[in-house]
Amino acid sequence: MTQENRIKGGQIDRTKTLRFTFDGHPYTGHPGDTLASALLANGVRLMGRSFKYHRPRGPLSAGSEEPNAIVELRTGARQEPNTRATVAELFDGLEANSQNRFPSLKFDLMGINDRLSPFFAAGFYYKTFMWPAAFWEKIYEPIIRRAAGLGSLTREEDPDQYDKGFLHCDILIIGAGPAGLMATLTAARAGARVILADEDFRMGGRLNAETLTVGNHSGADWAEDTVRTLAQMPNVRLMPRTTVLGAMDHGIYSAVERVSDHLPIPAPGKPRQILWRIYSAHAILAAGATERPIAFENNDRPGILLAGSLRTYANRYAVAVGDRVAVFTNNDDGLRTATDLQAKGIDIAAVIDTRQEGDLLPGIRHLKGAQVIDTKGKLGLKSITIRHANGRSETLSVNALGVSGGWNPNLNIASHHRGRPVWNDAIHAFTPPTGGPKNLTAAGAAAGALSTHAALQTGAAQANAALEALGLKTHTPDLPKAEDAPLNLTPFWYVGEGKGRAWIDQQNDVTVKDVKLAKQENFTSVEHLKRYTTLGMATDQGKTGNILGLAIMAELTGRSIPQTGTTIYRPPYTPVAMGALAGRSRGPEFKPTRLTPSHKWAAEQGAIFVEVGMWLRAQWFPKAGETTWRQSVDREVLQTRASVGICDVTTLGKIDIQGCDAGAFLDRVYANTFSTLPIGKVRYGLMLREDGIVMDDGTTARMGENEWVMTTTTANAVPVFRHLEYVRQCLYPDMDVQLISTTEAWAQFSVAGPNARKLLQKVVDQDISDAAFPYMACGNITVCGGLRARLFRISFSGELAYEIAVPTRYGDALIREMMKAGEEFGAVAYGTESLGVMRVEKGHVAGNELNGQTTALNMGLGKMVSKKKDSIGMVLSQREGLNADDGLRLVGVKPVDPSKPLTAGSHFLDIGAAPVAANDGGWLTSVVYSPHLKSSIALGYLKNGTARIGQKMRAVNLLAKTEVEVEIVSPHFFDPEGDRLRG
Amino acid sequence: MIINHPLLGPRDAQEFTYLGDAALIDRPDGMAFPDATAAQDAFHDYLYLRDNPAGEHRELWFHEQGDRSWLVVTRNTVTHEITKVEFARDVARSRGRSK
Amino acid sequence: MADHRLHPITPLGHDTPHSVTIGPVTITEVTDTALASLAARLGEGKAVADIADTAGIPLPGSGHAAQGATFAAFWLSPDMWMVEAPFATHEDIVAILKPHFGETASLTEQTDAWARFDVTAPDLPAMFERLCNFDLRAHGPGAATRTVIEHLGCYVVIRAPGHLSVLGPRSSAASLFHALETAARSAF
Amino acid sequence: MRYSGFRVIAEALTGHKGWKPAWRDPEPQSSYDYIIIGGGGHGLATAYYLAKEFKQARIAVLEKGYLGGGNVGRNTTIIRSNYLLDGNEPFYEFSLKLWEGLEQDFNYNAMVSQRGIINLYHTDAQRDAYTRRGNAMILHGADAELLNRDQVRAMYPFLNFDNARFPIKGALMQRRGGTVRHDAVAWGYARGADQRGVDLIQNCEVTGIRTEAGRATGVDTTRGFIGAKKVGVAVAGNSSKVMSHVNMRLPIESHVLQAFVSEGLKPLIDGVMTYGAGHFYVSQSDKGGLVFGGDIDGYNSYAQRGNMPVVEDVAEGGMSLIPMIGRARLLRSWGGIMDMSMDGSPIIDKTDIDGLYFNGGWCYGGFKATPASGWCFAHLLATDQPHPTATAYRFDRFRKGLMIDEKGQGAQPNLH
Repeated sequence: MTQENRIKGGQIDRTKTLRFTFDGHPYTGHPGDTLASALLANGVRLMGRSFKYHRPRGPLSAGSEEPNAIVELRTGARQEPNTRATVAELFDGLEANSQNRFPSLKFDLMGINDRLSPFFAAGFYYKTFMWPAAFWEKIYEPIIRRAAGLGSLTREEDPDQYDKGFLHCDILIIGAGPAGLMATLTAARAGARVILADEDFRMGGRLNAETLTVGNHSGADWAEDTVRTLAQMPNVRLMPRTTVLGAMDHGIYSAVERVSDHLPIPAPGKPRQILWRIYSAHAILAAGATERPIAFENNDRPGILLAGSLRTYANRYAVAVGDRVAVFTNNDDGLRTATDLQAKGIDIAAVIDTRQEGDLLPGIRHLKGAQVIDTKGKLGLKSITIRHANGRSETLSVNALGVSGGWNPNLNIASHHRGRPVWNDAIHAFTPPTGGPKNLTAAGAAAGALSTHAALQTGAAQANAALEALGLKTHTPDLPKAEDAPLNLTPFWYVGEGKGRAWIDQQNDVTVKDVKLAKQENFTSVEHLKRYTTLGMATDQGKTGNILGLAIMAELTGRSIPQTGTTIYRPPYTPVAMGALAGRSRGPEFKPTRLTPSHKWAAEQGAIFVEVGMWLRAQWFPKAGETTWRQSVDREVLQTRASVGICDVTTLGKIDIQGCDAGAFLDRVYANTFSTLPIGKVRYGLMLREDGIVMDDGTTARMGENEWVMTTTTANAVPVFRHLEYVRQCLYPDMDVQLISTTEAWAQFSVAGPNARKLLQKVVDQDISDAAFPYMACGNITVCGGLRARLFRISFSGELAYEIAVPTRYGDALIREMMKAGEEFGAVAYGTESLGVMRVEKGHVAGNELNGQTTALNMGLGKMVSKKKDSIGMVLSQREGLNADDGLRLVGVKPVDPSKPLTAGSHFLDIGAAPVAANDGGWLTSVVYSPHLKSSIALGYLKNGTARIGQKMRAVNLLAKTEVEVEIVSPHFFDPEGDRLRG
Repeated sequence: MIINHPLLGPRDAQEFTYLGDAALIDRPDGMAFPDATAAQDAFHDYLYLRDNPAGEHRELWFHEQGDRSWLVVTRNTVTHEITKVEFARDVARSRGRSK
Repeated sequence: MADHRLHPITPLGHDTPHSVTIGPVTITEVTDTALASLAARLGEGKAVADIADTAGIPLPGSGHAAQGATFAAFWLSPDMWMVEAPFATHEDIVAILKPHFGETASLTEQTDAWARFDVTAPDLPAMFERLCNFDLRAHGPGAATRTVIEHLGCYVVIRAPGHLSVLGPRSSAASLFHALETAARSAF
Repeated sequence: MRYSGFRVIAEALTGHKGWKPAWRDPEPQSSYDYIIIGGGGHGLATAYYLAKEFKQARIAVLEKGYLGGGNVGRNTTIIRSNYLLDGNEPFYEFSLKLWEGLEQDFNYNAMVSQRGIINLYHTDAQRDAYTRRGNAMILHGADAELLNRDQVRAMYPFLNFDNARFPIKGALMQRRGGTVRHDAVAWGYARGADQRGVDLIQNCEVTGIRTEAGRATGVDTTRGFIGAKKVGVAVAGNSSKVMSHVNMRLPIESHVLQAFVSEGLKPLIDGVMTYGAGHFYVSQSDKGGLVFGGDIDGYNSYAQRGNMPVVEDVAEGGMSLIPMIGRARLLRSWGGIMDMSMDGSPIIDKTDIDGLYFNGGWCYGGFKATPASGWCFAHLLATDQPHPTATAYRFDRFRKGLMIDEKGQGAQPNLH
């Protein structure tokens, strides 16, 4: 086939031929075609099957409202289900396939559903499939699930890239038809920053689809000239292929720009689509209107289109959908289809006009007061049966029918803030609500101004109003002359005659009968109607069908349409690719990666890294010959405790706190007292939330009279900083305190073990003997011949330990220097696993214990909460429920048989107690293997735990069906007196 | 949403972190009560109970990805319209808070 | 500075600053600037302004950066600035500034808290509109703001037409650099 | 009328002329024994169980809009009982058991589908927490399994296992978890209640609650005063508004939660999954749409619509977990108002006013609770005693320090 239905004219580039396939068959088209227009040009009307009954369907429209012609575009990982053929821009090599059919589009076995349709009325599934109960998941539902769905994803990663971005303008104009172009021209000439976005690849809107003139030009030429003029203006950004998705708060609009969908694949480095957030002071909705159909029996055959879409195909795409065409209309706009097509040399069989009044079209068989009552043609329209005003019926042989029930303004975005659309009796359609998004106005057909003149006029007027609000100079441009004909619509929603089905929502197969059934069962609220029948729930979001359903329900219940209900819209305006919404944040780039100062060095050592929040930290450092992680970790722990180990602890939050009131401030934010801490000393601090639960812990060092350095846990660095600012600004605004994070500024290493001092003394320029730098000392020092550094004598491992910090850029060099200095002691680097082992051996709490549910008392730190001063959380930590004698207490746990491994998350049960909640004693929070104790050991929260030390219980993991007999011990497994860290 | 920062002008709300009702500024003094029950009663009401109005709401936002100011934003919870933005520090002072 | 024996690495982990050119865009790691935050103590705003003036430290208003003979600065928050100075001569920047301000201000070293990338291109807005919500078309040299780039809190300082600095958290330098490269390829 | 397969066939053959209204539209009577304010899932379930299980009569449900138009009409339809804490788990397990027999009980196919839920974990700490939780679930009589990475991969091979910022290490699974057709829940309860004589009164907004001598006597409505011996409030996001009629401040804030559905797709995802490294959870409806959501927008709101940051955050999570999802299209979004409580757990309790009872604070977990919430609220209304599985859901738990804080976020509702 070679474009047998291609006619003269149109806005396609006939100098180039594009090849494409549909269901494997090769076809050709031209630049400027959509997939649908090219298929129609090739005589292909059948493009899809409906959702429920698998009815054969062709395109209903030529735009984004399309319910029927949806295909799988492209193949392989780029396969894109449910793509509207009516807006898919043709490119060379395009491959498309029909979907939701088996084995083929023309012969679909699931078409059996259509024969069984009496059994599948609206909501039938709520009334059956209930017996026996177990059959739902096993039998009924799997069948339904397999049959449902539309297109398919390939299960391969989307290979394309997506971008996001932010645009700013004075005025955003949505839609580049006559109203949008006129508005843009007006605003741009006044000097405003304007963005003009249009979902189409060719700007001009209906001007491209009509034969109407603007000024002395054809509408399409005027649009092209105007676009060319605008493109020259630096204050205008033209964004074709850009759909404004939604109106967010305060003038923010979301939009998606399809950068590469018209190309076989995106150019290297270029995104497929970009999600824009557009920040605008004003917006003008000029999104046009969507034609609506009339429901009648078998109104869903391929070849039956909206009347305006027949014009679009003929005028813009140079395609005759059929060579013998009828038009069914209740308004004057539908008549244009007949005159336009006839002018193109297409045979007009008849215009079936439901109205009695009005003039007859010259030279065309124009039937007044007539209706289409049935059609024939299984895979494509062959004939229509009409009922004349005098009651006579007649069958006309036609292969295309245009239907016009009027035009609905595309007000969707204007109702995104839940404003109710307003019924307009002049055009018998809803128009934008009065309470729409602030500073959004509507112009042109979107505002209900349906003529070209009215579009131009309201476009200019709304632009001027926006300019005035912006304080910019306005001028009323000379409006080019254009038609200003009224619609002359007499409402007519559906043909009552006939026993067959008249389709409202063509994708979801909702019929007039379904609406009647919903009425019969009292699902009369418009929301109940939609939910019960699935009206408007398909991929076209009910753009053509919703109003029909509403109107029919209104008629059935004897109410007006606005009384029956209105439909408000939610974003997105048309469905939007998930990839665009995700942008660049996916795969390894899902979140930024934070690397420690020693990362490069650790990677050279072959370290295994682990995600800790956004950080990557060395988890352990395998050595040659070590085959399990335990071997590495045991070695790191044993060697640290035997000699010395080094660990990068930069990830802990560091907050610089200065000011005359810093000490008093710390007394407020910590449960214990800090203001008495001498200069040059560090103290462990416990920070509570106001509800008395522990928020964070860490050490804070007093570096000077008014200079303090707080450390936080890695996880809480950001929330603690926010909390400190809250306390400083909102609670104690007159405290002289200044805060800034220095987490990233310093590379900080823990040096732990009996030889820590010896090692460090080789790099530190000052004397750090126990006398000069005792336990819990801190100070500014220099290292390696004069580099400024900080030293803290603190220990998480329970060993003689220091934390040393240098400016981050020197962290890499420092760890190399320290490892070299430590060679004589056999110094090891250790990772987070060993850190965890040593802290559990020492009984220090960490993330698993600081889980936001536990108190200082739970942790055995109840005495730290000073009641002599006010501090955040002090009062509410005293509530009875948090102070029960038999409440949870931190304990240590050892297996009675040291060879038995423990599992974190196991629960405590008494020996012999049944595994039921009433016997639940608590749980194991952290489990490590202690090479020192040669046993799995754990920390846990146990009810009345302190009193149970020495007793035996079971640690039960019901998930793995294991249990271990354990002894409850002190959480301080290792060096409970703390001799080593003071050594 | 856009919050019109007193110094920086309009900024996307995404730069901010939300806390809640600005009444959290009115924290009781934990040492000012005759007994623990009275203190806990007062702190319970302060921390847990909310007006939660459908309408104008004064609330705390932290310009976390900005200048680190805590702001009191007066915003309508039905329309999201923002009618006033103040530095929380100024509000706290005006409500008698000091050190 | 002291003649210590530790060799620095750049935020991207190189011995010398890294640079890449993508079409019209050049992205360069900048490590030769020392940074310190300067926060006026409560009620000392006037004193700090006077001292800064004498010391040649410009203290711009909100949303701005300013360049002096030796020192430059950009605004961080009320009564708080980031002071910039040449690293070679001001590595220990706090020690240099502290004598000027005494107890009127809190000073904190920030040099290595940030990875700085300078970006030059004739049409920076076309690239940065894909990165952050900062309207470069409406701002010129001397504008400075904090903004979010790929989930990272960054400062953007416009140095000159077609030249700006992005300061992001040093630990995330590689992620930030990747984002800049990707945006440059995407935009041009 | 009773629904059955035979009935569907019989009606199909006779032109569907015999179907009766699913419920009546009665005029309100002057007084009732029980008034339930709120015709959402919880209110309708309460009325249904009050009539059916507690044999009470003279019951009305007052709904300001249409039945089932609140959060039961817009949610991501997940049912599960995978809770950690003692105060919650027995209640949610009770609810899951009620789901399991619900359709036969109220003669309506709500498509209760137990296709399993997995909560993915990505760190050792998450694994430890899920081990603790899974054990707690089993101790309470629920089912739980801990899956390793390979087991997850066998179920969902297309997740991002090889190129992820936060690699999947395993999952906590509850096989009895799943989804339910949400509207059908409201309609099934409504129809069941109506058949038992409950007056379901739509378009009837409560404008005041009358009290005399510390006792509730009825409600003022847009359709006049209606007397009542007992008034139960089950209005979710509007809790503070309704309770402000009696000047009661609640430990609740109203927040907007957005949810999303994609275009219909052939089956991909059999069960429900939640991402452990981002805010994203997803299931696939029987119609083929991917139903997904994430975090709440995070600020007080009654606007029933959200903003872009959360939309993008959810999409980023989805794309990171399921890399093919980029080519699926988001079709619809909606925003519901959540009654976010101060510890993330609900309240089913008496109030200081005799005869006034409160049910709320469901956060965004109210859908799965619908049957048990209705049953337990009916129990409280009928007997003045809390149901044994809901004894912890008291107002005074905050005063006493007995919070039920699953997420450990404290008194900040937007973090729960």
